Amino acid sequence: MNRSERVSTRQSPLQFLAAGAVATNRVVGLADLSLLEKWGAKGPGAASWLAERGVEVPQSIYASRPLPEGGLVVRVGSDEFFLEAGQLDQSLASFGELVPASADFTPVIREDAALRITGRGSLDLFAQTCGHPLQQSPMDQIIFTRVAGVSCGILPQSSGDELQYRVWFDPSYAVYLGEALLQIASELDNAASEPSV
Amino acid sequence: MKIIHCPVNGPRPLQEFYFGGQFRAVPTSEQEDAMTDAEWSDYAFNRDGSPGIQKEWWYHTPSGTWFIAERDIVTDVFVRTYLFDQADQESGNDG
Amino acid sequence: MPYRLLKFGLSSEYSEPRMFPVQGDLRDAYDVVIIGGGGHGLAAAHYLATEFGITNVAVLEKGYLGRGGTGRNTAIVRSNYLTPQGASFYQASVELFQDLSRQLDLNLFYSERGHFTLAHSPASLRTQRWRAEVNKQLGIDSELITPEEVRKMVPEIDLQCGGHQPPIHGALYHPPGAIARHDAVAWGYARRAGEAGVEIHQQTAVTDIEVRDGAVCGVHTNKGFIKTEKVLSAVAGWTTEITQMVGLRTPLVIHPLQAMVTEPLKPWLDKIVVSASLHLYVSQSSRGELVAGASLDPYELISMRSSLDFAEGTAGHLIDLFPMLGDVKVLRQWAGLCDMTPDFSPIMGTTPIRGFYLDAGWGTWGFKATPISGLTMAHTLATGRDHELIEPFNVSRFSDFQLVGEKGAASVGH
Amino acid sequence: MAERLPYREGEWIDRTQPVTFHFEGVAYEGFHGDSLSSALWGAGLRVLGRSFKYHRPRGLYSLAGHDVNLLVEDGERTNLRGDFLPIADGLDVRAVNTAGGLKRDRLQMIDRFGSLMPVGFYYKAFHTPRSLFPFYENQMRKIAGLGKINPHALRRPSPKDYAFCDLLVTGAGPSGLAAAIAAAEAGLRVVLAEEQPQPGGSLRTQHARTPQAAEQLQELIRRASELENLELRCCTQVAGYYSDHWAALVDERRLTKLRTRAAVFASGCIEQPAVFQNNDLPGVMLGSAAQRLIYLYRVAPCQRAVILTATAEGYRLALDFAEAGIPVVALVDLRHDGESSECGRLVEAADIEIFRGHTVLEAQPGPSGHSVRGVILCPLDEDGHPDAIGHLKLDCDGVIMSVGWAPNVDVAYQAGVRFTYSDQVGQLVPKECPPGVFLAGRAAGVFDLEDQIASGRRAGLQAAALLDSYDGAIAPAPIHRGPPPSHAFPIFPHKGKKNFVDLDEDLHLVDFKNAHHEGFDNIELIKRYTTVGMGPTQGKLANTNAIRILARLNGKTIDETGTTVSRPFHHPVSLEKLAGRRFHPQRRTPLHALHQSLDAEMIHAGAWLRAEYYRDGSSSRADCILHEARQVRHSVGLIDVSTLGKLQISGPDAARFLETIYTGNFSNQPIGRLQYALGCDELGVIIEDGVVARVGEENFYVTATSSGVTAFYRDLQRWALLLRMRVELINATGHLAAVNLAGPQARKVLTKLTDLSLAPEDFRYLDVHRGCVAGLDALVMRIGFVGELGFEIHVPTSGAQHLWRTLMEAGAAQGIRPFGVEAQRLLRLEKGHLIVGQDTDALTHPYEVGLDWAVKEDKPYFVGARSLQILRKQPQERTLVGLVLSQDHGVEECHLIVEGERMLGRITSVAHRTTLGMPIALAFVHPDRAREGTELQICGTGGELISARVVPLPFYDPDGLRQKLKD
Repeated sequence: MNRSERVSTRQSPLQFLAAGAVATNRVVGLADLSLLEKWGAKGPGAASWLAERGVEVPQSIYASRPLPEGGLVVRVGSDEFFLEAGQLDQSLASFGELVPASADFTPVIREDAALRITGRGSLDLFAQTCGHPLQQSPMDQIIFTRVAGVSCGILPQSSGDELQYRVWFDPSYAVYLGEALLQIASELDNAASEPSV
Repeated sequence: MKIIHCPVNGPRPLQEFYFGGQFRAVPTSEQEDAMTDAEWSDYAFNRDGSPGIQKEWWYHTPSGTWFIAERDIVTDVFVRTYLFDQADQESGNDG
Repeated sequence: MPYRLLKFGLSSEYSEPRMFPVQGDLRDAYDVVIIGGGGHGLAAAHYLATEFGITNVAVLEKGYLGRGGTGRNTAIVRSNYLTPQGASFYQASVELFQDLSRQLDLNLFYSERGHFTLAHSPASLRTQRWRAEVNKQLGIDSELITPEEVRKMVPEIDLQCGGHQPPIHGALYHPPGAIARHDAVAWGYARRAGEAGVEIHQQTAVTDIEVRDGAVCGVHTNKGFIKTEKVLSAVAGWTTEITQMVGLRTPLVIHPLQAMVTEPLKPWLDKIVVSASLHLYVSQSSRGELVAGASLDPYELISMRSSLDFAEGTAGHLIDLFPMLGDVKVLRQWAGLCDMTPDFSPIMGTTPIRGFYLDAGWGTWGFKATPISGLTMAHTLATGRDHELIEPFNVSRFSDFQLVGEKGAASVGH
Repeated sequence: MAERLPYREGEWIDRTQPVTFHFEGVAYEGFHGDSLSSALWGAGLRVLGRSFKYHRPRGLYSLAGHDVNLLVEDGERTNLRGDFLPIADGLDVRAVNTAGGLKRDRLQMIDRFGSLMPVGFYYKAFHTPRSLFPFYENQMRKIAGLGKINPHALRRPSPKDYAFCDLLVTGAGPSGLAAAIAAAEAGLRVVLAEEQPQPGGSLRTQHARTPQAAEQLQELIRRASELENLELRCCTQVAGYYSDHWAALVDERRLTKLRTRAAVFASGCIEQPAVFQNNDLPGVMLGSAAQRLIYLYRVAPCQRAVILTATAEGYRLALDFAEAGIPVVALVDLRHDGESSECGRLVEAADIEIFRGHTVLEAQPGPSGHSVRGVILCPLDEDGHPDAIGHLKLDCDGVIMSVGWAPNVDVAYQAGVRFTYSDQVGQLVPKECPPGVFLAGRAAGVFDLEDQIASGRRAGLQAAALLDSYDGAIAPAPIHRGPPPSHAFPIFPHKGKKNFVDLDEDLHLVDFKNAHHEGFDNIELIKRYTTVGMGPTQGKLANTNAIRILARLNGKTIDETGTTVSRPFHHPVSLEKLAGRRFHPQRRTPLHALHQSLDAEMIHAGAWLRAEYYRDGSSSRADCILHEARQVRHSVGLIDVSTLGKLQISGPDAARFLETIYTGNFSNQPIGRLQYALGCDELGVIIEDGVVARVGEENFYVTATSSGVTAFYRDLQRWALLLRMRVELINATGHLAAVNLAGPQARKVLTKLTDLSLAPEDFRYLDVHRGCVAGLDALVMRIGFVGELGFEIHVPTSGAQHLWRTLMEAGAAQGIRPFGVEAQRLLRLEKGHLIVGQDTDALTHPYEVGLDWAVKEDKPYFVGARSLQILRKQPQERTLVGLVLSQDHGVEECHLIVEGERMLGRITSVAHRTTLGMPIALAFVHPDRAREGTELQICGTGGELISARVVPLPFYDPDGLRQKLKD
């Protein structure tokens, strides 16, 4: 099976979001990035092996760096890395295929549901769902916390003047969490469109 | 709502944590074999639940981090928290 | 109209006698010292005096009568336990409770409401059936009922839980389930014990227990030393402090248990509703307040602080079951302490230390055992041998690997 | 509408916006900005509510929510407080707790029987004979409670949120504003919470008359509004204060969980009533309530006032009345030497008659007790006791009490502040404040406006200094000078027994004497016996006087007497605000939508939703399940097992690690082979089972129970640490999907889709292979949980739907059908496989369920080993056996096996209709009764005795030929 066929058989757990994301674009935007390929490596040898593959390895825990061909790598544990492609057509398959049997780390299948949250209402959305103060968090450092009761990794990023939050979580919670966030996002949107008193 | 300082993730609200009970050194297989039934049942069942500072396990769920806390179980003050291995280095015991 | 009320109206002077005597100084020695002036300790004192003729007894209470679990529980009485040992014990307690107002000549507002344990899953329904079957075998009135039968008796319940929770699959129904005025139970026993000659010393804290050659010989208090060869520890949430004094190791760990009440409402709920899956129990008091509680706090703590998490969670679960309660307001929240055992059964009776008797491990089920624990511990203190009803609960069951299998039923068991 | 007082700067009502609303069915008018209380009082109404117990008529009292005289309901909501309820067009409310309306409440007759109901009377009556108690109880329940719930009220989900700041200031009066401004100017992020609709506090009431007050207020508000890092939240109560500086803020819409780093309580004082006969009549009110009426709502509190006081504030109050043009008939001062300050002279100059060394002994009721028509004054002796002679009657329609205060510090108490009684101030003042908690203003015992502002500024700067935002000078704390602003004992006995201490609970002075007499001589005991402070206001107007009374009865000081413990909430908080949105995370497999499109009945299984069975036309549930099971036995079926726990365990110590956590041996397990694995806890109790696949020398793939895996994985992580094993653990449960293709035709279906050879010799029973299935990277395991040839296929979640569809298409020729959890449970039962948690309980160990073979005792160590050694020596009390039932109905799981009254065992799993054509069960029985062929009796549905026979396990295919099927 070739590359394009493989993509076509994959399905995002957040598929249902697509329509809603547009509707709430004004205050909070929710974009589904689940179909970007992901890959992980865990174990003492992971960092050096990634470095040999030309990956700029984040030195401190929870730091992130761009991948050479787009996408990013996040150090999600002392010896654990999470990689995500930057484009739908970017493949990380080569990483997995190259791991030798003798490697002293384990390749990890990552199928996280992934969101990008944008807009001036992002922090209001988190205020209703997360007990950790994200507004005080540094950029490009992943935060493991809970959003609406689900364990998530959240990466605050700035693109230009805009703040955005990348959120990854177990795909089995995708429908629940996606719907909960969408509901709040639309309420924030409605509240913003009401004439102020 | 308690704030607990995870040694890896920093201060977080209680909801992100799971309480893992009192810390107890696990007997090695040799020690275990040498224990009488009474000594084993004492280890298996009995706890030191008396007032004071208790060494205990906590788990930060979103990141999957186990760590040790020393907490006053009367005032609920966390005296300190550290990773299991760090405790080992600091106190030099065999865990 | 009861004669008593007319008497109040007709007499110009307030003629009610003192309920508790003014206590003088501690004496040098007592036959029995009971630590803890809660329901259990006072009941044991009462039965020691009245059933066994032992009146040279001091009850030492570090605060005021009923300060601990007695005044903090949600006052539910029932006997629908899972194990034959547990069910028989609590059934004996229920039977004592039913006649206790008369015995103590104090209206305890013992009110049989009917007790529902809702099951939200097939697994929970199985457990409830297990309890029902064991109960029936022991002659205890319990049965498994369908969601429709639940709705008939508590029409306000939303069987679907608004889609927030798994729907109700059925319930264990226990008609004799009752509520009572908890403080009054302690007062009633205190009054009777006092009348029989027992001394009750409030604001008297035990600071140490003297043990020589494996036997108790006295108790140190903030008011001096007393000699005694028999000490009963009936302090529930404070047990680990006492057992430490005598060097007795137990599995007990202490967790807070919280509860809350709403503003008074006109009576609408005359049943006791417990949901095993939602960790919720609720009833309406005679004042009209809804009294609600949840499961234990998730970590060990010997402090009666309140937490907002508890109020939030319990509020949510109340609305899951009773969607029309959204606007009802919570007046007050509070907490008590629970001394938990690994098999969710008490630790009672003799201990390896001669003369040291334990009445502990009351977890979340202490109030309902008040009369029977008092009676059986009095028997045990008087005879030096465990009463047969409490034999399974002796502390030796842990070293013997002979646990009581109550845990299966008690995910929330108030 | 009665006339309002003329316009005055700072009033809260908007006279351009009249509002019409209904109370007790009658239309009234008020203004936008009015609360229900002020609007009704302004409309001339005097009886606003009925008391809890005696149904006495009650009027406006505190106008601050410190009493519950005006509690209303609108059919939807109940127990709404009139003091806090803004009026609006269309508002239509009734008083709670009346029988037949407020005016002609039929229960008011209870008031006349008050003497039959001394404190605690209910403990002493109604319980004998026992048979009559239910009747009495029923009668009592009928009259208990306040508002009625509406059984049809709808949910109004409330958006709860979190917020974070450096400093929370409670109360936006002069000291709170000053604190917030000082802290914000030093750079702190400040939240300033104010319960009232507008900031100002005492600047709008006690200080309102002076022109400087208005200027001060404008200035403070201007400065506060210029600070971007100062957020003022009005109509917001700080409802509770919890560990680690979390505060519960509640406004009209929501609960905010605010994490702060420091707190200033500038929460002011609660004015306390005097205790005299009929001190609850409509027309008797607190001075601060009168000031709120005058300055905020421009309503005259009454037409002719008698002011009862013991402080300078009462004199200033008289001047407030004078300025508003309301005659003050008399100013009654409890002190013999009266007021020597400026305001004393001003009152004299205003020609107001002053009775020094007097008290109001009694307020005299107008018709039906609906109003005040006068007072009886009485001189006090040197000790403050009323004299028997010299009584004096005065006509008035209002009795205004200004005898003192109690600090409004219940929430500060929750924050850890402890108090001591100060004779200087006549109230509790802070003794110890925990780090980061400060008190300011009247709450801290300073009453002079300049002092209030200075103490606020000081608290704000202290907070800033603590948080390293300020290192400048901090002025010393101002202290109260002059006579105390509170009288020490404004409490007067009366034989009429309507001198109320607790208005919520209708408790009067003698109730306390009687309770004390009976031995309830401790503050906590007297609270529980009398119920003082247990009403809806939690004793805001009662606790202070109750403590004073008890202290006198015991001959002790206030500090020795102590206080009751303050608990959340400050004002009651609705369940929906506490509940918020209620997040209930739910997990779905990636095949969820497909199950739905196949008309599956979905059930909750722990956090997951699973397909229980697939509906099939009009077939019954039982038929559908049996049909699915037969399909698996005879042809091929497909089940979604994505909920299985899926763990990757790898590293040099992986095998050794598995041998530690499971009871089996894994070191010698060949690569490419599977093994059943059983896990116990340290007590030897079975907690987990699953399948271990060795996929490499140092790599294992482990499946675990759906409901147990989260906790099990967490335990494994800890064991790996404790045992210092070089092992990597990965919980891939959600990242991988799994299906089980089972049935004699399974091989035929799968062969078409994979590059793996499925030939029996290449892919043996209990083999595991990695390969390509339907174009996906897959791990394929040959296992037989249901007792047939079966392949469990694990693929990345994103490919699950594609896999399922492809398998279903490929199996069409074999008549493939999906099967659900129920069919799987039936099939495994036939095969005699137990389910951990159903066929085991919280004490079950392996030897009780025939899993001895899975316990490798020759290993050096595994979790639970030592306990199992002990358990093995004990006589066994039960064993799991298979039963064939004599009938196909009437037996349910957990029915008991009995012999007369003896309980011999319990059914753990049962199936009435099976593919075997006979009803079967698994059961625990006493080992004596476990022999094959033993006849047992089950106490079935309705108590029917049903017989059953012990048979060997498994019921189906004992030699396992089916799952090892070769063609």
